[in-house]
Amino acid sequence: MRHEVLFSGFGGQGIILSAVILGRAAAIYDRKYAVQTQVYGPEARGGASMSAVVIDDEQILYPEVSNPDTYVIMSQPGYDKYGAGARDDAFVIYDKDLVFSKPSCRNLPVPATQTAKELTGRTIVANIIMLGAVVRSSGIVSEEAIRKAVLDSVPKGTEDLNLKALNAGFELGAKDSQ
Amino acid sequence: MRHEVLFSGFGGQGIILSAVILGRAAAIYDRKYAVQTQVYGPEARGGASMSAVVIDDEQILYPEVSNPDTYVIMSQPGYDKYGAGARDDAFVIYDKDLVFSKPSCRNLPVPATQTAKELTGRTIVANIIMLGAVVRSSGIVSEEAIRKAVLDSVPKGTEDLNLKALNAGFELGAKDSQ
Amino acid sequence: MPSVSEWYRADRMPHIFCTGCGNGTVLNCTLQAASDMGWEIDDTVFVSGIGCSSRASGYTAADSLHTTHGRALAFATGVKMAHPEFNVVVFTGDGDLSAIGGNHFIHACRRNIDMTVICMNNMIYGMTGGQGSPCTPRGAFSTTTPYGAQEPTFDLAELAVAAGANYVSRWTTYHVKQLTDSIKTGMETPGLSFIETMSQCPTSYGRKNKLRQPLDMIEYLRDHSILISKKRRLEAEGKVIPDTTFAVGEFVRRSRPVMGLKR
Amino acid sequence: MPSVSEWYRADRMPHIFCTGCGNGTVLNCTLQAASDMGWEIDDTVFVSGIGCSSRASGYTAADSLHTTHGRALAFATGVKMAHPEFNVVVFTGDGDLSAIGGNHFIHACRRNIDMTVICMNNMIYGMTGGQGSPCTPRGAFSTTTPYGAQEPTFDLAELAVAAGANYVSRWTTYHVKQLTDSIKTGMETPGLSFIETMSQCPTSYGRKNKLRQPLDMIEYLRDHSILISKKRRLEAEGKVIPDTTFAVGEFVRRSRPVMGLKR
Amino acid sequence: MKLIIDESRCKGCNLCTLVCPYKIFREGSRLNEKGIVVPEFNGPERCTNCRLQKLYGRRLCGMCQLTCPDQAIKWVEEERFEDMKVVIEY
Amino acid sequence: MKLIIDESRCKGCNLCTLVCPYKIFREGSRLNEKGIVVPEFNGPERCTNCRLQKLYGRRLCGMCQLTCPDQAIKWVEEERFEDMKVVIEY
Amino acid sequence: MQGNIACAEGALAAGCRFFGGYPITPSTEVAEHMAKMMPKVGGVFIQMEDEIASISSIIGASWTGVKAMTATSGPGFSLMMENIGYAAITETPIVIINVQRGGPSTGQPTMSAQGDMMQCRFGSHGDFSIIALTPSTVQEMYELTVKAFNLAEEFRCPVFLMSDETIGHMRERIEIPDSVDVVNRKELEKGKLPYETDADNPVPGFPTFGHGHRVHVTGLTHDARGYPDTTNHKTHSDLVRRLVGKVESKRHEIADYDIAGTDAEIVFLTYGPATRTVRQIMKDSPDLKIGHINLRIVWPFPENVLKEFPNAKVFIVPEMNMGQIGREVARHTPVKVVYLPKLGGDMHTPQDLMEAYDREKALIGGGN
Amino acid sequence: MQGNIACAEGALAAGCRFFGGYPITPSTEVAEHMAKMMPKVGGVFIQMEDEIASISSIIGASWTGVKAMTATSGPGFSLMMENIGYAAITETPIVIINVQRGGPSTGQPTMSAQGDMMQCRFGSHGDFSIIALTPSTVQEMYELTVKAFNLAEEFRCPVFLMSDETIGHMRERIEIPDSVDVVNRKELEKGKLPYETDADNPVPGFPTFGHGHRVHVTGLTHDARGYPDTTNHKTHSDLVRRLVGKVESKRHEIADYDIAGTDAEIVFLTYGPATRTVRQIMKDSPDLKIGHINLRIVWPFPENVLKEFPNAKVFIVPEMNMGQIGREVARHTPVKVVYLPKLGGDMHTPQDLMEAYDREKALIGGGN
Ligand SMILES: Cc1ncc(C[n+]2csc(CCOP(=O)(O)OP(=O)(O)O)c2C)c(N)n1
Ligand SMILES: Cc1ncc(C[n+]2csc(CCOP(=O)(O)OP(=O)(O)O)c2C)c(N)n1
Ligand code: SF4
Ligand code: SF4
Ligand code: SF4
Ligand code: SF4
Repeated sequence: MRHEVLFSGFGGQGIILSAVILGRAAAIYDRKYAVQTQVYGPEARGGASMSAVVIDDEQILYPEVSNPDTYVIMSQPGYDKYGAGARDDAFVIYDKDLVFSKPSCRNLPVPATQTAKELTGRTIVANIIMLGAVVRSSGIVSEEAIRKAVLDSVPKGTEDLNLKALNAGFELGAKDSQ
Repeated sequence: MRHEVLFSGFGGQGIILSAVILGRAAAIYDRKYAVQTQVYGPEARGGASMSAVVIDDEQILYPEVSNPDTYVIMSQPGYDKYGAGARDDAFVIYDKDLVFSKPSCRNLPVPATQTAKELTGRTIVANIIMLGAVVRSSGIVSEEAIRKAVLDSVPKGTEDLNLKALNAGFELGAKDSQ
Repeated sequence: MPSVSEWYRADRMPHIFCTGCGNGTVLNCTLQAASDMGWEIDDTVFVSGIGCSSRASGYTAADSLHTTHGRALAFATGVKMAHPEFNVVVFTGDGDLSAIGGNHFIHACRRNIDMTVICMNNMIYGMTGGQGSPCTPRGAFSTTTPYGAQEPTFDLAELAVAAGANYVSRWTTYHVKQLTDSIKTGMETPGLSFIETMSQCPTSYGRKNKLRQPLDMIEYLRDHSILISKKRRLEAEGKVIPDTTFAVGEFVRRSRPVMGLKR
Repeated sequence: MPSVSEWYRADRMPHIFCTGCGNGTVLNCTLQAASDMGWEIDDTVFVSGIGCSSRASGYTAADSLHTTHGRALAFATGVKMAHPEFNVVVFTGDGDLSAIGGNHFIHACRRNIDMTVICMNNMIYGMTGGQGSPCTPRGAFSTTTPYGAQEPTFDLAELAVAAGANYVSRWTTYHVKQLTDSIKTGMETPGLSFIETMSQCPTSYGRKNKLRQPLDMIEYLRDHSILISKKRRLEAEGKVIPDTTFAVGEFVRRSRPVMGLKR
Repeated sequence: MKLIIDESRCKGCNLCTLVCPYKIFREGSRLNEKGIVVPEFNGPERCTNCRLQKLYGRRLCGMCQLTCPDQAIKWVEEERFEDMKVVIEY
Repeated sequence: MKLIIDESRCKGCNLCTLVCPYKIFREGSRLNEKGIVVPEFNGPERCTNCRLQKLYGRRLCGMCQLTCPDQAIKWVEEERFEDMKVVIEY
Repeated sequence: MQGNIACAEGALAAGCRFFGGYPITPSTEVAEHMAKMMPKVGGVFIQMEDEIASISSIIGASWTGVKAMTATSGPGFSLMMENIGYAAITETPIVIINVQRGGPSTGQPTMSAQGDMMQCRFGSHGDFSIIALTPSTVQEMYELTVKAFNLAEEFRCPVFLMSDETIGHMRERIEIPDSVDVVNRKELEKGKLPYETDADNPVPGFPTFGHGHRVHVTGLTHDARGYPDTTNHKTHSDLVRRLVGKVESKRHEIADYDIAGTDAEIVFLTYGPATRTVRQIMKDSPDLKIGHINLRIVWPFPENVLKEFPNAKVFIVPEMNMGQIGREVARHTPVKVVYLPKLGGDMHTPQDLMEAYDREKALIGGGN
Repeated sequence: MQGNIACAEGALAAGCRFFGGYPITPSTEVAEHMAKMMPKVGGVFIQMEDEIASISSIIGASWTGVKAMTATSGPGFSLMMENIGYAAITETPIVIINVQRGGPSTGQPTMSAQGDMMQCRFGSHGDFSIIALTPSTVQEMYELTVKAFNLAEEFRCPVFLMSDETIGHMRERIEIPDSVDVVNRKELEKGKLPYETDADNPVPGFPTFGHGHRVHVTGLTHDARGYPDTTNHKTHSDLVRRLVGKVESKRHEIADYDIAGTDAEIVFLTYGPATRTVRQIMKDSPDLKIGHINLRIVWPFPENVLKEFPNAKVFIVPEMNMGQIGREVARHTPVKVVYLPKLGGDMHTPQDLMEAYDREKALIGGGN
């Protein structure tokens, strides 16, 4: 079955890294097929950033997301551009500190940036919190796989910080989505 | 009637300038059509240099010389490459200090370099001597035209020197060609 | 005489520079100097190459030419030689100016064309995500110097002096007042004025070199700069100056022959 | 150890240089120095760009790379970095090196790559028939400066110093012994050695500047050179040195960090 | 005159907290709509520029404005009634 | 040893006439096959290098050879019988 | 007058007042003549440090409202490729003279060739379009240079005079008219956005620097205001289609050619020197049925011209390259295309063409 | 693994031991990975001052016998044009990676495109030929990079991996084989001249520097000894014909493609990303009669592949450019060619292709 997950937010929030980690979890640790793609502005920050992962049991031909079933949104412009058009049976998970619209489909607001700030004093791990939340609430990859993929992908010395964030995300994801 | 005149010698002898002057004499002062072309090595000196003028009463379409009727040759390699293949009714005029072969067609050996050295202490005007000689002995352009064209083309301050050389050339050209 | 705020292109703000990027500061100082000069906006042309720093031209209200990578000075030469009445200011980065653009840099200095060149030297390629530049300090990390930079670095100000520019100075984004004054002096000096600003790129340089916070980076710049007069004195005294420091101040102010002067 | 005559590529002689062209002299001095160094021909690579001077590489018996205009140093960087065991010598002209090739020049100096760069500075573009170069003296005539050159000129040796080369000297084709010794010192010095030779182009430079005879030109070079030690002394004394003279001698010999050293 | 930080431009770099000689900026704590923590004022009345600019008819300091990379710091005219609060500290 | 000018290479620049400290080259007068006037020797026996090179086992001067841009100047072994002619002048 | 000098004179007549160049055989005489003339007409001649700087300088100059050009040959042309694209996307009117010599690389610096014909169309990255003119006489060196400037102004794109060593160094008499038709810079109307266009007017007015337009010019994909807009698919697609379309859609109006012998079965298509040779054989053998297309503008390629030869059984395309414009002919016609490459520096001789003619004649069969 | 990383890994597996480059989006990851890996395998990574220097350095390195490559994108690619010709005429094996982005000029730096396909073939002055490979998967980024090195050694010419942002930045799982087939430098036999060739062996052996060949390498037209011979027509003509012929005459052996649905009337010809889309619609609509040609090597163009589709009524060529390889198709077939440009950064969607299919189907008429 083909899953299409779309991440969107500001440049600098780690939107691309999130997708990379999810793709890695699926491809390497869950042994599925996964293709990760992205769109980003030339500017490192400030601009809108979008990345996506397609996960499938079969080989993936057309690699772009055309109709995502899962959205991870971390900015209002990102929501307006992508999340707002989500199909009815999609699942939208968003940072409630940064997205103020309310999706009509199934959704889960997560206080990721706030939690990151509280947890670590820095907002930089908000994306990992979102990842934890989306994995727990969608089951798109196994939690073991995402944990390993996070550990693979983050800079040396920040493993603990990121695992803490991931676990916080798992917990936030556990809360029933609306 | 189409005339094809081919000049050849070492780079640095003024082979191209000779053709330019002849062409200018024909086109500007004799009001004929003339096209001047050339082949030269990348090196300023030492290499072989070839230039040509086509003179015609009608507009000149194909501009290259294909079968020259007049040759002005100032080096042995130039002779070997071009002069040696002259057609039987061609006229070959050559610097006898620098060309040691004997053409079989009508020809005129001219001690141009030697004369230049004697006349001016420098060999640099040898080409103008050759020009004088070829004009006098072939009548391809008028002597008035060539005189004006020489004056047009040489650096300021060297006019007298060059006219002297041209006149010397006229005299050498007067001698019967063989 | 336009006020300084008129020199900004309001409909393009906010700009794309990252949080704490020094480019915005250099832009401020430059426009302040232009305003202090009493220049007219319509007599002024900003030219730049490609890079984060080179985006600065687009945030000025004047006519501006955002060119190709490294070529700003060659384009600016065309602008200024064709129309010497313009005030021409060039924004460039260390990569744009000294890597791909090095040749135009030394030739513009040699020709001593009457314009003001402002280099935001953040010691890295910011726009492309943090590769080493000819100005990356030895030992510093970047995505193309994963084991610490090994190549010797340029001293851009010294190069400009040797190449022939009439006015050469270096400051940092911490020294906003001195920088503004220096840019103004450059604008006043006939011939090519080269003002190098050591500037922070927290995103690309800071991240790789434990200076992730803008504050850390600007403090680094402040703490590693040494007045050129002091440096020369110490050198004359035979003292060793750590090679992580860089001289700031005026390197040269002179009046060699100039091209492109206003008629 | 090959004798000096073995260093010439016999089957290509005579070369294409004009009567009295200084390039042949510089070639002699270089090959003499290589021979004095005791180098092996097969361990040596000559690299050059495009121009009369750049043809010199083809008259050496060693492997040689006659590249594109201005790029010799970039190619040489590849050769030397890929295979540091080679002795790499670069022949270049003032146009090749300092006009189109200026960027590779300053970067090779900055990197301080262990090679010997010999510039035959004839103050003109010889190969293309005598256009002005960045080294054409102000006021001198050429086909592109029909009213006398107006642009300020480069001091290539000073530029090499500012860019970072470990060894920099300048001589003329009149100073064949000093030149040979200097090239040898350059070859011995680790890092980039830049030896600038003021050289005569009677055909293109001489013809336009009343120095048509090779003898006139070489005498001009002799008479306009001044030892750098003397020049510095005079300068220190506040004496004015006519700007038609140029300093000869050793500009710098130092031991900054080097790239591409033999392993 | 009064100093303001334009929240729509500030990116939260905190450089202003470093450069102000009167230390009138301090790190903020509140996340704004863009997820940015904008600095807060800490005794802004100490700023000579705010208070004396009009009096002297020229800019007295302006380090924060010149430094702010995001053109977020500006002086605006004050409401009349604030005139009373002038306090200068050194 | 004996100095020769290789006529097939000499282009007649006359630089050798300038650089030789013993002035053993002088401008020639004869035009050769290529239209070039090759310099002539003028008391070549004065050249220390010709005479003493073998004795000292090394090059003594060689300015002309190093300067000749056309690699036209060379030392060759002399015929035996010329041994007698050694004359050194200063 | 020499071809290269005629070119420089044409430029001056067209109003060129800025020349930025770098010497290279066989185009150098253009620069040298400009160096001599520019001070006399109050223009600027500057010898830049290389060809990249040369084209940069003329683009910069053009934005000040001045007509500007450069001249080069193969190696220098290759170096200009990046900024040719910049001129295209910023829609800067510039003229580039390429006096072609033998390539690839340094190749044959002093010999003639036409090896850069595809390069002038496709040598820079990305899609856009350009105009390329091809003189076959010294007179045309003059006239087509004037025309190049006019087209540059009209279409706001890089315009190339793709000449060659043969014509560039050829000397023949030319007639210089007392005055020439000149198209001048069309200034942007006040109130319009710098890159505001519509279907009927795909070429925007020019916001000259210093005239108060306060324009931002960028090589990034930009919107009608000229502001970067680099991730919007439509902005980019619209821009590129317009850059290509403004030239390509007008290709039959831009077209400049002569045709002869439209009822022939054997048709020569030429540009540059070979045009002269075809005319020579047509003159020498007036009885032969020879069709001839002489293109004075090769890009955009005016493919409709091929339809003027309804009986054509073969198009013979003599080029001083391995067959570059011949490819374009082949793309547009089902008729057989014979490539007639000539390499090494010589132009096609009458014999070359007659042999090709005879060969094709024999294949076609039938009477004359 | 990311496409660009797969490319770098492929290069290392093929034996690349010298990388000279300059950063540019979206190819930078290739350089960054090389910076990390080269020290580990005893190779050299050097970041040069620009792209001209980058390609210069790898040509220099190649002459020392080392396999060398560079990686770039549009603007940097344009700057390499002059020295691509130099590599061609000196017959230097080098590999150039171009991860294409939206042009012209700085254009869309972060968006995908295929706008440099004609440029890689014709972007340098003069005539010569090259080989260009086009991956459509991350796996192929690896495999075709290996192949690029092998072809460079075999044909001694510049070989291009013409990828794009889509594939370069795409991440998918790949299988890295334990070992790959590698072609090594074929040293010149002692006693042979450096450029001595004959009809059967148009590619001379390589006279590696330092191996005693004492070769003179020049970008001038040269004879079999490698010595400049720049005014001899035959030397030049023979050299250029050999440079072109050694690749073009082998084009059907070099060819690397897949075909499907050879009996179809509607045939898609693709390379790069669109290959995936065609496969997607073929998978989604197995009942439709769709022909498909996927080219892994576009240059030299293997025109015989078109003949594998005897029923073809139309070739649809979806490209992320204005139709570049489509031109080549049109040149070789009388069958209708439909250009399907997609600009702005997105690859063709299944809908794009289905619409084109339906449109053509309707025009052709008849049942399925
Ligand atoms: C010809 C070319 N090569 C490479 C690039 C990619 N590129 C864009 S910006 C840049 C570096 C900019 O560095 P710098 O000038 O220091 O500016 P910063 O972004 O650090 O302000 C590079 C390499 C390009 N646009 N064009
Ligand atoms: C890219 C490029 N531009 C221009 C040229 C033409 N060109 C060949 S040599 C030369 C100048 C050489 O001058 P210099 O290096 O001073 O050498 P010289 O001939 O004076 O020894 C030029 C401009 C070229 N070959 N390639
Ligand atoms: S990447 Fe660096 S230079 Fe670029 S905008 Fe960000 S902080 Fe500034
Ligand atoms: S043109 Fe000048 S530099 Fe070139 S060979 Fe002749 S004298 Fe030497
Ligand atoms: S300096 Fe400017 S952008 Fe930075 S925190 Fe202060 S007000 Fe905000
Ligand atoms: S220096 Fe050499 S080339 Fe010149 S005249 Fe003397 S022998 Fe002949």
